[in-house]
Amino acid sequence: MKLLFSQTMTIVRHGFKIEWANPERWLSPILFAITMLILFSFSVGTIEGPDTAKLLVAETYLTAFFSLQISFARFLEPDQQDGVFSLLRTYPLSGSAWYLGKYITVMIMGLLILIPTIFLTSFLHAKSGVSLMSIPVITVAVTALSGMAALGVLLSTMTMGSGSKQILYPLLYFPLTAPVLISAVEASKSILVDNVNLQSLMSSWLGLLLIFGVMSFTLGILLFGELVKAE
Amino acid sequence: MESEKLHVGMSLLMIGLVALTWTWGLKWAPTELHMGEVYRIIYVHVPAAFTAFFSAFILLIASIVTLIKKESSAGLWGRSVAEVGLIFTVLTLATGSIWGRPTWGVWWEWDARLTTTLILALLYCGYLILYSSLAAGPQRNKIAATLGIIIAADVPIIYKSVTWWRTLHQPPTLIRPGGESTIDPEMRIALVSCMVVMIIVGAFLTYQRYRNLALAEELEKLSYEQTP
Amino acid sequence: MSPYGEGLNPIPYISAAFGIAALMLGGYGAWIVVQRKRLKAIKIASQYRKETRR
Amino acid sequence: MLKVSDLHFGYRFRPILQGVSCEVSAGEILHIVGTNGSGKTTLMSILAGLTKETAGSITLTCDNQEIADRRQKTEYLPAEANGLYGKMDAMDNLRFWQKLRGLSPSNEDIIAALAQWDLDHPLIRSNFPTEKYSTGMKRRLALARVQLSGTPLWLLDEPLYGLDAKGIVQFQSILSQHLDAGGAVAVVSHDTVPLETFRPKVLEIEKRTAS
Repeated sequence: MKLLFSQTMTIVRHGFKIEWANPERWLSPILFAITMLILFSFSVGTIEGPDTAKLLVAETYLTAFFSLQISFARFLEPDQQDGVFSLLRTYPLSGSAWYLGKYITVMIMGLLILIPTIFLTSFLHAKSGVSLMSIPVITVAVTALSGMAALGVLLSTMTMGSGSKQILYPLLYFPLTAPVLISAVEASKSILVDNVNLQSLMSSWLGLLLIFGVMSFTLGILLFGELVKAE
Repeated sequence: MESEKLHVGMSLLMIGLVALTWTWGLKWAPTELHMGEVYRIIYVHVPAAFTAFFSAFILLIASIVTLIKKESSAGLWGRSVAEVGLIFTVLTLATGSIWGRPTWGVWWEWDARLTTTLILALLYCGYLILYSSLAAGPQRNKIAATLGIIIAADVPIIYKSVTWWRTLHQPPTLIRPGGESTIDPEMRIALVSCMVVMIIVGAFLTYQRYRNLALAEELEKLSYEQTP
Repeated sequence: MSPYGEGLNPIPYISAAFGIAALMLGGYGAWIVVQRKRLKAIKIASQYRKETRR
Repeated sequence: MLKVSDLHFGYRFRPILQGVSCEVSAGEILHIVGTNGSGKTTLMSILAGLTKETAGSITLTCDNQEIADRRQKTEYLPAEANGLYGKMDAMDNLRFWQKLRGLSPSNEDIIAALAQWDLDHPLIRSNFPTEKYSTGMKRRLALARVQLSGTPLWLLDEPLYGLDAKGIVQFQSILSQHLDAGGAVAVVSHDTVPLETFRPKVLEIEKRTAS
């Protein structure tokens, strides 16, 4: 068990070393998010009236959705170079420790993209009086991210060998995570508009997000080991 | 080749069964009180939808078998059932929107079932494209099986979230395409028989497509034997 | 009664729906049959060559 | 140490390895020879645990106990790859692979290993990304990884690729250290001269003949 934990931590620590040595990998999704938010404001114009919260929530999650997808799509690039991924498969590294390590790295990189996006939307639209920077909304967003990250690692591994990666995202990743987008948007709206508390959301949208997260993570742990086994 | 006659016979049987159940739905089933004749589209729309989602279930089983039994041909079964599933999802969407026109006045309605079918169609396309974009071999079977499990596991969640989302925005209209709420016994028998036949047709098409894929693989094997 | 239901002639809609169903299923079946014939022809040709070469 | 009996492997119905059998005991080198495309690299990747054989058995016994997961006692050096994270420096790369094996080498151990390969210069051993390394330097760093791993069985596919004369001498010295310590090596190498001094056991792999 201890080896398992130390292997996971090794992958996480060295994952950050790579991200740190290669800032473009997480800067470009954040910059993409900023540009999208600006373009949203240009196209939507000033937001007031009853639908303010709805529009802001939609804008935030769509922006986060796309920029996260950019970082997930390129997530395994460093491992693919110089035969690192195949060499990892010849090491006595358990599939779950490997997956867990990658999952934690993706989660933290995902937070590095998601939180600034939420902050920026609230900051850019401060005049509208609606701010998403509240604990419940961020809890919903992070729960959504937990499911998307679990699926993101698995899909990145699966599409590693395939040539047509670009087309696979709109056809696979977005449809699969559509329920996450729906639940996150609806949950955040009910928090902001009808100020529903988190507990009651548990039996509705937040509950669905949790189920999605747990299911994706379990599928990840089970299937990742299978994917990297000797074929 | 005696099996050739068998398959021709089977296909004729299929066509006969479909013709029988369709005429049953079109002619002998009673007209619907509210919607008149146009409701009869249900006899092709609902069976197609049911087969589409049922093939997702079969894809799940084929994928699990592929992962457990390495040498099995379940990989090809998964690939065939995904293709047939795509045919039926597209068919469901087409008949759904044709039915929608007289019912809601528009070709597309964000009905929970139709929306989930639309997402399922995208997932099937993704599965098939990923399958063909990978190099043939055991690794492709494993990746396709993994994806098959993910898709099948995700369908209920998609359906749940879309249904909640749908009821949040529009209260359910009285008669929704595919809704069995106001169906009376006579219609029910006709509908069930249509569904059963459609499942059989789906299974038959999947089996034939599987045989083609197996034959193609066999030819590939032969071609390798010829190369020095 | 759905607002669009009355007075609308249902025949074109029903025939369109069933027509598309027949077309898609029939077309797909035909495509499978054509593919089967092509593959069978190749197989027989390769077996014939194998016999003659040996 | 390593016993391979009647190994078969076929890729997409093409049999590549048909009934390969060999044995490597402690302190011995197995030199795998064969024409191009005869399956040498395939055999290596099977022994390394990257590919699954279709038939036959491979058993690895260390101090007469059979090892369940061969990978614990085997280190693999692929032919065209060194398994280096391009953006990371030499120290981090080595530490990453040792940590995964459950070892935690101190900086001194890593620097000592790098010294044996002339890679210990402070300017190039840290905060100097390995993508800037030359082919020979990358190969030597990969060999340092193999050396540091402390595994009894080494699987080296074209280890001398890119090594200069000095590198070859360094390679021979760590190889003899490894063999004297009771390790075993299976190697594929076109350049056979440097291996002669170790009088390797030869395994000939014939190319599959068309059926």
